Amino acid sequence: MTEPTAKQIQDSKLYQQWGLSDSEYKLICEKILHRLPNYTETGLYSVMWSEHCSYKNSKKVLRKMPNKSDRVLAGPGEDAGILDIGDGQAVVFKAESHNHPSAVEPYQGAATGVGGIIRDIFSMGAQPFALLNSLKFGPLKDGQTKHLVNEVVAGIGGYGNCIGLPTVGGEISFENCYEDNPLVNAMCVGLLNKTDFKHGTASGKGNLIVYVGAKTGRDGIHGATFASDEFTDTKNKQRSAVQVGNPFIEKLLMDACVEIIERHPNWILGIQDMGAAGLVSSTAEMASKADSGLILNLDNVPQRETEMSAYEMMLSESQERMVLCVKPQFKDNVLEFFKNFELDAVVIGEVTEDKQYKIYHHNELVTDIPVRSLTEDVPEYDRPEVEPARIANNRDYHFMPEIDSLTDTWQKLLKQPNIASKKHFYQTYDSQVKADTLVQPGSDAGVTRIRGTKKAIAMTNDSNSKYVYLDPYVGGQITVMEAARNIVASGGEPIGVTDCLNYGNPENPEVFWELDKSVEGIASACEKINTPVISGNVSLYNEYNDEAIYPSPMIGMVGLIDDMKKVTTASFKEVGDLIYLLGNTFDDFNGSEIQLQQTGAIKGGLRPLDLNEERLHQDLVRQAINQGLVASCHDLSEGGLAVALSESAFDRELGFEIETELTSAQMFSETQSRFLLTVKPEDKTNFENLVLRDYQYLGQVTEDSIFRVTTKDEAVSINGKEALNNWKEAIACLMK
Amino acid sequence: MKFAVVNFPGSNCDMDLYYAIKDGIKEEAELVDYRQTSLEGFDGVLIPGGFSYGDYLRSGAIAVHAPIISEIVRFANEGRFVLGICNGFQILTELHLLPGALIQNEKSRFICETVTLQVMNDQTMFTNQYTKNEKIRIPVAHGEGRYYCDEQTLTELKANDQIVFRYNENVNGSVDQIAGVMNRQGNVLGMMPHPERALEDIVGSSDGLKLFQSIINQVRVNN
Amino acid sequence: MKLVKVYVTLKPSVLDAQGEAIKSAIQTMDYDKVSAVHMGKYFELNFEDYPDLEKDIDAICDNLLTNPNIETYRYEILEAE
Amino acid sequence: MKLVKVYVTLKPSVLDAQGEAIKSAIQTMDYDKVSAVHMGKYFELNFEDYPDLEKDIDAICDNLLTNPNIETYRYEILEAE
Ligand SMILES: Nc1ncnc2c1ncn2[C@@H]1O[C@H](COP(=O)(O)OP(=O)(O)O)[C@@H](O)[C@H]1O
Ligand SMILES: [Mg+2]
Repeated sequence: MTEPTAKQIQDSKLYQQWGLSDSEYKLICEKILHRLPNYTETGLYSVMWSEHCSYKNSKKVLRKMPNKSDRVLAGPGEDAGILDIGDGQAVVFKAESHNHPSAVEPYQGAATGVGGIIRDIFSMGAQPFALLNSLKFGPLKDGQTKHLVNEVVAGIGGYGNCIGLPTVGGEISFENCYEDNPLVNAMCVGLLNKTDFKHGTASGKGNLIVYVGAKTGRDGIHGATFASDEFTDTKNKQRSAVQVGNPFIEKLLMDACVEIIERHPNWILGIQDMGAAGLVSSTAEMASKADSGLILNLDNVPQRETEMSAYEMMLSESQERMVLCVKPQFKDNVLEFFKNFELDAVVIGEVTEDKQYKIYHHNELVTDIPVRSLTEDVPEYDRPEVEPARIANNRDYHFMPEIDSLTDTWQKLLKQPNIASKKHFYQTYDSQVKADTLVQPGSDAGVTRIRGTKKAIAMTNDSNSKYVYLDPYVGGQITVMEAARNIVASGGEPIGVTDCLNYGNPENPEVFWELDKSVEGIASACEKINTPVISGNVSLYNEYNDEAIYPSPMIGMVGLIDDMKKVTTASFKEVGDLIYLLGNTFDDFNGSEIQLQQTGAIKGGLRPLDLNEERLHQDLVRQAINQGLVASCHDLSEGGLAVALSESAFDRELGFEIETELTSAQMFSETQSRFLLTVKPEDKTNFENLVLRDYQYLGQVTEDSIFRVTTKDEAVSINGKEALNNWKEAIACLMK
Repeated sequence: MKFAVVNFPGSNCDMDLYYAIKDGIKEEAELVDYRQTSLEGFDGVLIPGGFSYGDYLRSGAIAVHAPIISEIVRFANEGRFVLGICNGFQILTELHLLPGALIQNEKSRFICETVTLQVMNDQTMFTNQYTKNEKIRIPVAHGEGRYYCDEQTLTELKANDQIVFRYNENVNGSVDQIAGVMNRQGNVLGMMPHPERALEDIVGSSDGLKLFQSIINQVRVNN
Repeated sequence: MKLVKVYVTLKPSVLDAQGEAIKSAIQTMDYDKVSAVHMGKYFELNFEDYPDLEKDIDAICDNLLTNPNIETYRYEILEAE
Repeated sequence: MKLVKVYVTLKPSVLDAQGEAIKSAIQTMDYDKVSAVHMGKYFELNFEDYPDLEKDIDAICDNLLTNPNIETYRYEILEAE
């Protein structure tokens, strides 16, 4: 194929197909280059200026989020954020979305999502130690969705299991809006000895650019612009964008990178993974951060396929590749080091002073553009926003469920896919490899110990897009607080946040309003509990034939447990333990699972979230756990008190006997800021003195698995075995 | 005592086993690279779990061509002890140091769960600290862990008391619920469950500890 | 009765991680005359014979036996013994 | 240059879990004329031609590509294009 000339690109407006607008193209020609960009150069701008790489639509909004605290060692801008956890150690974490690749090719899309986020962590010099994921699909009705779910779950497990990192938590939910645009978000957490921290920079004239890892093929070319493009029925055309992962190579690459940074920090000046927009994005960002120039010689790039053009090599998203900036005197050491891991490592270029990005291919200079024009000159957009009519119109609507039979409603709710146990899926993930997992999936947060210390790390992924859809601001706050409650209930102190912001087309003013308002909500909640947002990812254009998904921010939160003894789980421990509900319950049914169950849809506004009360309750739970007064703790979320009680009883097949002033309907209310706790009888006085207000004593844990419940309206005995069965088997049944 | 933990490309439970020896039973352990050709100076060999060579082709199939393998075979044939866990078990069957094969789980899915095992033989160098028929809780994590052997082999396994562990509930569809078998001489054991992940109550179970203590006990008796 | 043999291979541009791993294993076994290895899947299906058989086989291959994003297939229809 | 095609199948005595799973998936797709499904592996190897080729292929199949406890194989040798 002969490439079109610069003139032909201009005349045919080929750049538009690649995602550059007329005004952007004009900016490049007239203000930046003062000439027409050639084929390769146009390709570079089109990926680097895509939303996925440049955040041109979302930057303004993202700045609203707090990113500072005493613990922050690195925030947004690096491959991942870093938080100090004392003793010279730090945690490094980030989440990333792989929604579009997973829609096209579910197994590989999900697998390479996991692979990509792991590289973001070890490229900081950290040893990855845990994985999480957040998945959203359409309802489990038709074979196609089930296939999609199976393949995505298999891809997540296939990669994580093979590389040997435990998947310690996550979530899966089902709503109509994700039927054709599933969300696949993955998070990785790593541990860093602070001295090992490596920036992704390429500085110092004459220093070498070294390519390490898998060979380059034509995988995922234009994956980055593709991720920023709305989805249409023409999926088939985009099939060349499929990337295939090789977790075996990634394992070697991970071990090699962690070891070289730990043992030979002086050999390496900078390191970065090749993620979206592969070679161009990694090298341009490294050079741009150091305000250097760069020369690359593509003939040296290890290639899996023949006759690849410069454009293809620069944009390829072949997996399991890293870029290093290496001091010339250590070149041989570095190459030898990687060879010992049976990895390809070659010098592909060097750092220059002229701040130009120059690429040679077959001895021809195919690109010569200012480095910073790729990363810094991207126009930022201030998109118009309007509040969607559905929100204004429904603000005053209040749903009240009708409970004919508390028992039936209770049993039926446990079967609802969003509430039923997800074990059918997460048991295909190795959650224990490394033998450090203290709390596996199935409680609130996942917890991993840090070997050699008393410390442990609690981690969770949370989102509730139903609430964000009804009220983005309050929904954003709720998402953060739900995550925080999971951390707190597990015995941790929330210390930081990463996010995946999954939304529709930002050029739609309603979508942009949702993005903006929910980020404001997230920001206010994070400030309240001092959890800076230290990394994250934006995935826009999640639409299918012009229907946007629910605004779906996913919060990945990390908590510190200073002493493993404080690790707490949701399950009731002993017969006779006292059951308490912390927090008041109101008629909060809009957006709830009971509303969905009874009406098949969600509707209405949300009550503002009292951040002070939320914070107070979290603090009280932490104090109670710190003082050793808590036997079990579970946060209340979907399905309210009824579901929290059931889940806590299931693990050890216990029962409970409770009496409450709440109505039967309120057993399913989803009022925020609540926790379910059990306390040993001997700790009763101390516990009650500590929590003082806002608590209700409910009753006791019992031996037989019967749920005896007396509400304001009625007294019932619910068969706990049947409840367990409903909850445990529902998903497997649906997946048949 | 000094244990070799043999590390293949893609092994990922190597450190877990290393810590099991170092911290669990406070003995010496050393990682041995698959390119090494000598196991001189070691008292026993541990082959860890993971995905050697990505588990491509068949799990364990490519690892048996690594340089260290002939030394492992020599070790086994000399009657010294060899323990393969999960991928290590798969490697030992591919090597024919143990009978049978490990194939895809009956439900064709990976499964990670803490399961109940029954100790079928407490007279081995790997189980002398357990009692016969003792029920222990040990995690499994595998996609290709269904033990298969033909009927004649099964008859022999039973006759020689080579079945060391059985699953209480057949999680993967194994022949005769077999979770772990040893060779005729009793010095090579392979098992799919991970005792090295069950050494402390804080991670969910400490029932794996006795397996490592059994080895120590036996070697002390021998010396 | 028909015996249908289906051969599934990765598209040429797709990374064949297994094939690569097997190739280097063969080379460490000292067979140095191997220049390429590709791994695919092989299926044998028994069918009652009926007029639309080929159409159905195509559908089964497209929707179940292969992943059209990364694989291609071919098949042959034989008399089953 | 030779192209060697190797077909590996499970021995009949070994339960083919994947084949069974595929069979029931095909049946839920309403193709009811399928009576059996078996899944195996398929390899394509490129070799330089040399006299002992067959001996080496046998060895590679026996020692690497198959596990004789559970699998059998057959192969054909073609001219590579
Ligand atoms: N996809 C998944 N991967 C791993 N763990 C999961 C997944 N989905 C759910 N879980 C686990 O199941 C438990 C309950 O999940 P969920 O109902 O979402 O909790 P919550 O509502 O408290 O956030 C948690 O421990 C969670 O980590
Ligand atoms: Mg929770």
